Amino acid sequence: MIFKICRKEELPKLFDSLSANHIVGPVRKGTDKEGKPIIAFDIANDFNELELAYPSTKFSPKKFFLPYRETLSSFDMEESDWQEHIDFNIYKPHVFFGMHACDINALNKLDKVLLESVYPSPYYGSKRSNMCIIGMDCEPQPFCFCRSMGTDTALHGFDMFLTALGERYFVEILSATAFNWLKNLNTRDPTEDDHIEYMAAVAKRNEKFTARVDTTDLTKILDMEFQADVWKKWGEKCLSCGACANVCPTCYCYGVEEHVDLDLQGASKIKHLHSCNLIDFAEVAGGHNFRPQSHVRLKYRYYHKHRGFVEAFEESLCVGCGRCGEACLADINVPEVIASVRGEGG
Amino acid sequence: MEDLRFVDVFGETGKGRRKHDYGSFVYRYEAEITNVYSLTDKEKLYQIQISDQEKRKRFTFRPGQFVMLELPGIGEAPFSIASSPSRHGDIELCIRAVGTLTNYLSRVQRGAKVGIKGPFGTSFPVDEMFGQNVLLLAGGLGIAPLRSPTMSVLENRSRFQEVDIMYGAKRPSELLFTYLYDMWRKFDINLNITVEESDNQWDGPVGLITELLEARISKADSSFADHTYAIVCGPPVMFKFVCKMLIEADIPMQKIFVSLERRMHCGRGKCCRCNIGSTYTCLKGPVFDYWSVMNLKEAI
Amino acid sequence: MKVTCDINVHHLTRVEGHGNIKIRIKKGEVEEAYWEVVETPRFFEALLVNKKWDNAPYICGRICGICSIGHTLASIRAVENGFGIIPTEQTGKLRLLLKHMETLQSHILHLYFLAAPDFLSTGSVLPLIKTHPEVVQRALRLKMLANDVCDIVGGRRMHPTRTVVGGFTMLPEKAELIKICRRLENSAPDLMETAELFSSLDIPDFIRETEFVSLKGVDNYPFIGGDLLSTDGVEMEEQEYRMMSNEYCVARSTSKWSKLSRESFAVGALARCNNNFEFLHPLAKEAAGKLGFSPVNHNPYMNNMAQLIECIHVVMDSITLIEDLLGNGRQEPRQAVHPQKGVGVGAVEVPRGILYHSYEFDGEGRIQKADCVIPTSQNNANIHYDIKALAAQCAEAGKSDHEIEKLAEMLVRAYDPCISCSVH
Amino acid sequence: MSEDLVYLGVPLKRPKVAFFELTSCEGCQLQIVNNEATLLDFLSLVEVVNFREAMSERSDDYDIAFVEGSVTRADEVKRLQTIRKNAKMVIALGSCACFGGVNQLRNRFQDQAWVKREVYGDFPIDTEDEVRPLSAVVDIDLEIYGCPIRKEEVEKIVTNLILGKAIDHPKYPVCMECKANENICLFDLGEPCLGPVTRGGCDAWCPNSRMGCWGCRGPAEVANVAQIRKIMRQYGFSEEILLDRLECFGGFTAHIKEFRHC
Ligand SMILES: Cc1cc2nc3c(=O)[nH]c(=O)nc-3n(C[C@H](O)[C@H](O)[C@H](O)COP(=O)(O)OP(=O)(O)OC[C@H]3O[C@@H](n4cnc5c(N)ncnc54)[C@H](O)[C@@H]3O)c2cc1C
Ligand code: SF4
Ligand code: SF4
Ligand code: SF4
Repeated sequence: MIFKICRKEELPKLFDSLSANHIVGPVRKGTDKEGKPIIAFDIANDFNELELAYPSTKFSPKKFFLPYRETLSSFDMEESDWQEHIDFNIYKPHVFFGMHACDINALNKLDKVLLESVYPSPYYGSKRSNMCIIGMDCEPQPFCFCRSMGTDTALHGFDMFLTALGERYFVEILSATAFNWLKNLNTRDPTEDDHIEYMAAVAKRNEKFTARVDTTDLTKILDMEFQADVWKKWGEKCLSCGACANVCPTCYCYGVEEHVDLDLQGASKIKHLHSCNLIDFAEVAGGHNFRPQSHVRLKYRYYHKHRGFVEAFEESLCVGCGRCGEACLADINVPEVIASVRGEGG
Repeated sequence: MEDLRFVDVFGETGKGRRKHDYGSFVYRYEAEITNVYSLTDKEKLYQIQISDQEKRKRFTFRPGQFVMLELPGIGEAPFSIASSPSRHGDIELCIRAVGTLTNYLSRVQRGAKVGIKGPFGTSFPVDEMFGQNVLLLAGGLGIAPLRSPTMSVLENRSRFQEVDIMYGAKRPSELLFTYLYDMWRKFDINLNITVEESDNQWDGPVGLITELLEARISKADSSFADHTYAIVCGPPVMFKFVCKMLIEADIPMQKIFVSLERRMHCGRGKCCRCNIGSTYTCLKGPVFDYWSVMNLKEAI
Repeated sequence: MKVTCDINVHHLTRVEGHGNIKIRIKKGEVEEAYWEVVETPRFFEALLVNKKWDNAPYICGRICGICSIGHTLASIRAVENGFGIIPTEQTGKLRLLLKHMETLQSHILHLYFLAAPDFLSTGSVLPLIKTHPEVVQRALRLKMLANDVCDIVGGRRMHPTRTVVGGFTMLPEKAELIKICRRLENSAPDLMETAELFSSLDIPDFIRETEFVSLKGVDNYPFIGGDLLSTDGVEMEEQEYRMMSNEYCVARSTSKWSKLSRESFAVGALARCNNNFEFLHPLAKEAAGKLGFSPVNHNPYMNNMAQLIECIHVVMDSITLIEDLLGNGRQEPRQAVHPQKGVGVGAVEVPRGILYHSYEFDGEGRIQKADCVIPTSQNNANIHYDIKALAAQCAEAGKSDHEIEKLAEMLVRAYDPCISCSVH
Repeated sequence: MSEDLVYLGVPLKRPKVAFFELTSCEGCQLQIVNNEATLLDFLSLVEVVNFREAMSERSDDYDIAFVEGSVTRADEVKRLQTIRKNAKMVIALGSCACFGGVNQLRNRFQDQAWVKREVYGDFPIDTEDEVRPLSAVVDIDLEIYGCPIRKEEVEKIVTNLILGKAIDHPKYPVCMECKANENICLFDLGEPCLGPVTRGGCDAWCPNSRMGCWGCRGPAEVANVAQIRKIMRQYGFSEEILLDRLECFGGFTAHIKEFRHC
């Protein structure tokens, strides 16, 4: 890894030099009832639209690599014959400005299932290989428990990562692409003092984490507590609305819908992200539902993230961004659910 | 269908990083329905041929694996391959008309084009069973996934010890592949069939498949269990009781194989819909040994 | 030979809602001629009782599928007047734009889909798809334009979602406004061809003098709020609407009737054009000339022409409105609402004429009493007396059964009655 | 106008369809005409034989009857029964037909005589004491929810009917689609919303415009009304606000009864 130091004023220059691509970053979408800005990832046309010091976004950036709805194929129908057309729906590279460590780690986890497994997904893969990431350090929010999940720092999966040190950035460079960008910027090598300051900044940030999840032996505990009554308590609250899955940076499950055009001359196959909390998630032909009760579906979500994925990939499918808990109107959040399953608290 | 590759809109700068070779979709095919046979009111047997000759030759599968079959605009769903693995890209699917796709399929004419993806999933380890007794147990439509391993066993009949097929259906009119029974029997096989409700044509046993199994086990000698494999396909209730009996008869769990059914949208471990606990039925299944099933939450 | 006929039109087609026409002529004498409204009432005025103010626009929009925007705006205006809220300029302009597009949408629907088949002697627009595809395409283009603007400004073309007491929940994007402005400008040829088409049609020759009621223009062709005016010289303030409409119940009608200086009066495009001709956009006035319209016109069939003139006016005015909106920068979309005790009235010119909503609130903004006076109910008496006069004229002229029936149907359709609305 | 339809080599029947309206605003029918971009394709897919609002021809020979509106008078009961007899399939179009719609708001008054007096004074008016959905009078084959209905949904349903595909309404609540549109949640904006308990399929039409959902499509397959009640309270909205919304279109009548009891 190569480290550099650059002044904060350099960033707009970087933005401009990359602006032939789509630049995606935190932009303001509105204000909430307390007057606080609501930030979301979207295409930014100007550096000044970016709110780089954003606390957190309600939604993960996943619409850019796992769109909520995506046409997988379209068909031209001719009598009993047909032609299939496939489009991966990416026409321009995307540069992500200001992604936090949790979202970068989420991408790394998604890669494991969607790229590094037996059947890689070309739809995801084509977006992923046309993406550059400029990461940015963050301020832990009261609901963030990424530190418990080991995702509070990003070790790979980005091109460049910026940590603010007063008026300058400590820059980590991980790809040749990002190294090339430096040509457009004024940078210098870090000094020993910079290193010390960087470590101090990191230490200070670490102190700010308040939410925690105890993951010790979690896979076993989840297995043991499979029939536990606490699930029912959470199930009673659950609205089965799928909000948690939609805001989650790592939820990727989906359903497919086949659609025939009104003129019967064309058809398309559309994928839409689903959620395991929705009632029909595990329904099969003939109407049998393997998970008809809310609490069983809710449990399944935790089970998949914190047990099944660990079994398969030796890490959890949760990055501790806390978005699901924030989005849940019924106040179901990971730290409390896990604590209750462990028999602690609530 | 063309082999698909990723677009790389990044140009040179993007290369060199994250350079996976995802390859092409070698598992998608255009195919043609070459023949359709009506088996009963609800089930039909479809012969499907992969259109491209080269690809057809290269299409191989193992007994128990499934394909995703698609009618554009109508639906796509998983079906076990019901034909012998020695027949490569000429496959047969036995399909019951239960919903949108399967009903429309039953109206489609011979010669129609369909999309096939696969083969996917795990298989019954027929080679492992050489030199052993084999119990093939099917309930209802379970005979469809069972047909492929059955064909494999028959084609290599001399390499197995005793082979039993036990098959149960609700009514005689719902029995599938009746035209094959005489042929199967020629291979020195104990074929026993039972129905739950008889009609005036039926002269075989009436009852549940468990009764056939009980009879079989009761006349087996003491070393039988140690040298026996079992393959079980059928509805969840059947699994429960049949597997219980097999275990009680001391057949080792890792020698009992079942094929499970779940909702699937991709067949490739992406849509999550088929997960049992957190295991993908499409990747780690649909064929599981009983030991694995026992370790899955909510499997049966 | 003297005419004898018995015409009984049950559930008149190509109008909104259920109404019947009955004409019986014996040996040249009109024995019976009436307009009957058999629509089932929904009792909206009662539904609102005890509901909080914010329910009113949401529920009242559902009075009518065609003019849901008009009802929503009238309801909002009544609430705002009750609470002393004065909409910002931006809100006013956006509301007018929305209103205009509903007017365009509704008039085009009426002209092409409901009225034109009569002139072209078909039962519906369906055969025209094959015989006059360019006409149908043009109608669809204009309607789509109007509807698309409604989506962008009001959130939805029917039962709008962005219109609330105090303003809007959100504003249209600037880029969207620019786009629709272009589309409006480009719609001129379609409008001119529409005028061309309708000027070639034979408008039945029938005159019955009546009183016309509408909002009173001050320096604009009026659509939202203001004073009330009649051709017989009555002028009143918005909150005195009851004295303008004087609703009463009659047999054979679930819709109420109205009267002012005479036995009946008319509202709608014709009334507006008659009362406020001078405020029309120059291009609309020019079209009026071509269509043979000049105020005051007493031929009810000419309502179709008045609608067409208004189509041109609203498109031209919308372009100006959007230019203003784009030029003025964006203000907060919505202001706070503080309920108070009192009465609020909202008068709005909807496609079929002047519409009033009025609510009486308690201190918490809960509705104690509600009243809605619908254009079609104000027109009902006029339709009825027109039918009587038409029957007499036809009897005298010795027209055939078939002709009389067609003329009577066309007469009712000319009013573009919204019957379910009038019964509400 | 009866050319045959073919899809994947399978010949399909072009259905004769009829549109009828009972007590309603006729908006749902109008929504179908409101779909200018695809109207002509729609009209070539079906044969419209009855549509009073748009055409003069009428026929009693139809396969599918779309019926809008709720039942409020004896003559409507008869009309509906006749339609049921003539049609192979009766589809309730819109929330009035499915649940009673806004019309059923008057069912909340004990005294129906008062309701009549409030509007018509002493003038006699013929109406039933209760506003009813179609299903309370005849068997209904399919319900299309919404006030108004979404034209895209009707088009999809009609296409699927012709193809013999199963008609599956979304079972999940509006929130699912709202989140997929990345809307700001109305609760964050300080507004109430019934999205968490209302059946999806509208693509979060109202929340997309920052208007909280009023539940026009009725309850989702799992409608945790007890929880939304707690949520509303927690966000500072009165029971009245919740009730206003729940009772607006009639979809939640059963739930309201339930929680009035506790
Ligand atoms: C591994 C496996 C092998 C199978 N083999 C056979 C077979 O050999 N013969 C046979 O007749 N059936 C088989 N099935 C069941 C078959 O997949 C369903 O009957 C089929 O999906 C019904 O589709 P449909 O569109 O007609 O039904 P509908 O109920 O109208 O639609 C169901 C939709 O759900 C989805 N779906 C995916 N997987 C399933 C599932 N397992 N059950 C229900 N819905 C599903 C599909 O998108 C499908 O279109 C198998 C299932 C699995 C999982
Ligand atoms: S499960 Fe919740 S906390 Fe974990 S990654 Fe998803 S949204 Fe974030
Ligand atoms: S706005 Fe309404 S529908 Fe959307 S997420 Fe919030 S509660 Fe759900
Ligand atoms: S958001 Fe709610 S009220 Fe609006 S259309 Fe959807 S279901 Fe109806």
